[in-house]
Amino acid sequence: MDAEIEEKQSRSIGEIISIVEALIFVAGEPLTVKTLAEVLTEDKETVEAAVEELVQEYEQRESGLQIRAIAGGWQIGTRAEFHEEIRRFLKTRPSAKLSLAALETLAVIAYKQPVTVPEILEIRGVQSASAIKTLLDKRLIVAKGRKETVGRPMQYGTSKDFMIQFGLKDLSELPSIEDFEDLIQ
Amino acid sequence: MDAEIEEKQSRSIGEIISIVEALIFVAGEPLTVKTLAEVLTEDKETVEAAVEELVQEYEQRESGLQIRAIAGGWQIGTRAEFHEEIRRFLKTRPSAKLSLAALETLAVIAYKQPVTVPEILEIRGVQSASAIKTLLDKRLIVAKGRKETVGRPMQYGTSKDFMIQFGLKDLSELPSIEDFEDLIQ
Amino acid sequence: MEQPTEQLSFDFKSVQPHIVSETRDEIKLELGAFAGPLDLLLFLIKQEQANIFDIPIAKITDEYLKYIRLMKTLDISLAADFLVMAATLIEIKSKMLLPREIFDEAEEEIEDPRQELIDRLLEHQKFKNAAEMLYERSTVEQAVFTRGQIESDENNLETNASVFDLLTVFQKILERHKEEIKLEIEREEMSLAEMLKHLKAKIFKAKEISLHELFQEMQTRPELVLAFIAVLELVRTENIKLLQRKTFGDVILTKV
Repeated sequence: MDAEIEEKQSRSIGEIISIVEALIFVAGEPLTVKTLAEVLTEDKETVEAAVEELVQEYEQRESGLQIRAIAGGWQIGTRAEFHEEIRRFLKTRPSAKLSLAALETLAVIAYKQPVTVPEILEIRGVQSASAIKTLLDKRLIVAKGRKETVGRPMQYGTSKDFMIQFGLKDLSELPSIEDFEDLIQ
Repeated sequence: MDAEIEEKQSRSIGEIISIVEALIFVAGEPLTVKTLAEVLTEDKETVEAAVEELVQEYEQRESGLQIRAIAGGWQIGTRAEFHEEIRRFLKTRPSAKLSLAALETLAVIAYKQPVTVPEILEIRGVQSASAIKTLLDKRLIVAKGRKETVGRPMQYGTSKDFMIQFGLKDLSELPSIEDFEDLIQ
Repeated sequence: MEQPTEQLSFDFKSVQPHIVSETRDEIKLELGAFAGPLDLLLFLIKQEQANIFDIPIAKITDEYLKYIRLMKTLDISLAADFLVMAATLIEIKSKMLLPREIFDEAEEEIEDPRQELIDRLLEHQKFKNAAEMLYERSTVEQAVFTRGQIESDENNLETNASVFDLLTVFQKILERHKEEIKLEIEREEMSLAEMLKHLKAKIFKAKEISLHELFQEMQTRPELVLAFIAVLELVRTENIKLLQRKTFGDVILTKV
């Protein structure tokens, strides 16, 4: 405890500014001066001065980021003028995480392909129409012709994109239940 | 399209640095120079120079943050020396460490990848199934296809998460396994 | 204030089994430091201050067997690998006892019976040291934090499922399915009369039924066959007919 207080008193203003910056960065949501003061065990005035200094610093060096007062706290964010580039970047990112329903449907298709919607329904026990649409949109599965049976339903299988995304050379590289059992023992 | 090219040509180096900073911030996970160059429609050399400049800038102003090369890309993180204050704020403890068995298995996989379960057994002298399961669950290792040998066993290698969690720029940054030899008695 | 974190540090250089408390788990944890028989051997060699290139095999074998007996009395389930190593040691020990002359006649460089074991120990030691390096790296890395969640994260999570997630998910479905099959077996199957009744009620209510949808509803093969026969029966006996509005379109069951 004593050591901590000693350490605190030996902090330079530069150090306080650096820690404030790091804390605002990890918080994500707006961080109040009160919280900052508590974590640092410094008084509010010192913290306020540090934040002001930090805001100025970001402005002066024309950073791509800014420290903004928002909802009663301080938050780090990108400068508005770069919104175009940021939007372009966000669009290039891999598409959103698969829902459990989509992942389940994908698993059934991967292991049972070629497989029809009624067959997927039978295995999963729930309707998979929207999951299938999601997987088609993400190009993880493709239609593989119709099955010669009542209603001639469409059959689905995994795509080349699926192999790339899951790092598979060919379908035989999918782990089998046996591989898994070895691990569980 | 033309408007875009025009805009690109009018960017100053300072602007490029700022946008690179904003993009690395938004990405969260390590961002490659390749992606940066694509989003900015600038050549790789320009982007590389901008990143280098940015890294220097962060160091010189003794920021609470640092720009680090990790897992083949660039990422913003806090400076290690402030971990106590950050942990106090996030109210987290260092996460549970891997067991000795898991760490040893991870070392074998990191240096011998791609490597099969029997090969790991040979080096460790002990069944490693549960350690491998732990490492898969923690996403530190991934399946890397099958080995074309009797039984076509699954091969394992380290993941991107491994590089992130162990602070590696790339696998070549690991010290050579022979360097560990002279430590014996 | 932070609670002391468990297992915060490993003493890689001197792993020594000792009982910390009386609960069985604790004993396991401490002995667990010997991740395998090679670790135990390295420890014994060190304890004897022996040279790894010239292992006093008789002494080390005795010590090794003593530890195995200790573990057994502590009721710790021994991995088979420990026993395999015990057998290997005994074999090397007996080979060492054989007079050298027998081999000398072959006029070849005689390999030390211990050589293979020495190689394995050296190889293993390298990876133990590498594990220690990884441990140190991760400790340093845990002092660096990345940014908190921002708005754009929520819409842009990366696909981070691996092939093992696919397998795990698939296995869960199969297990779930197994239970359902059990239930189905117990359920009494519909008779043709019941199916006819069911269909008539349905068509009376809906006026039109898509055959495609009707067949999809059927849970089992026998039900599907029953439904098919029932449709034919209804068309034959009731004022119900089948029609197809366009080529290759859906076949519809409709009341006249």
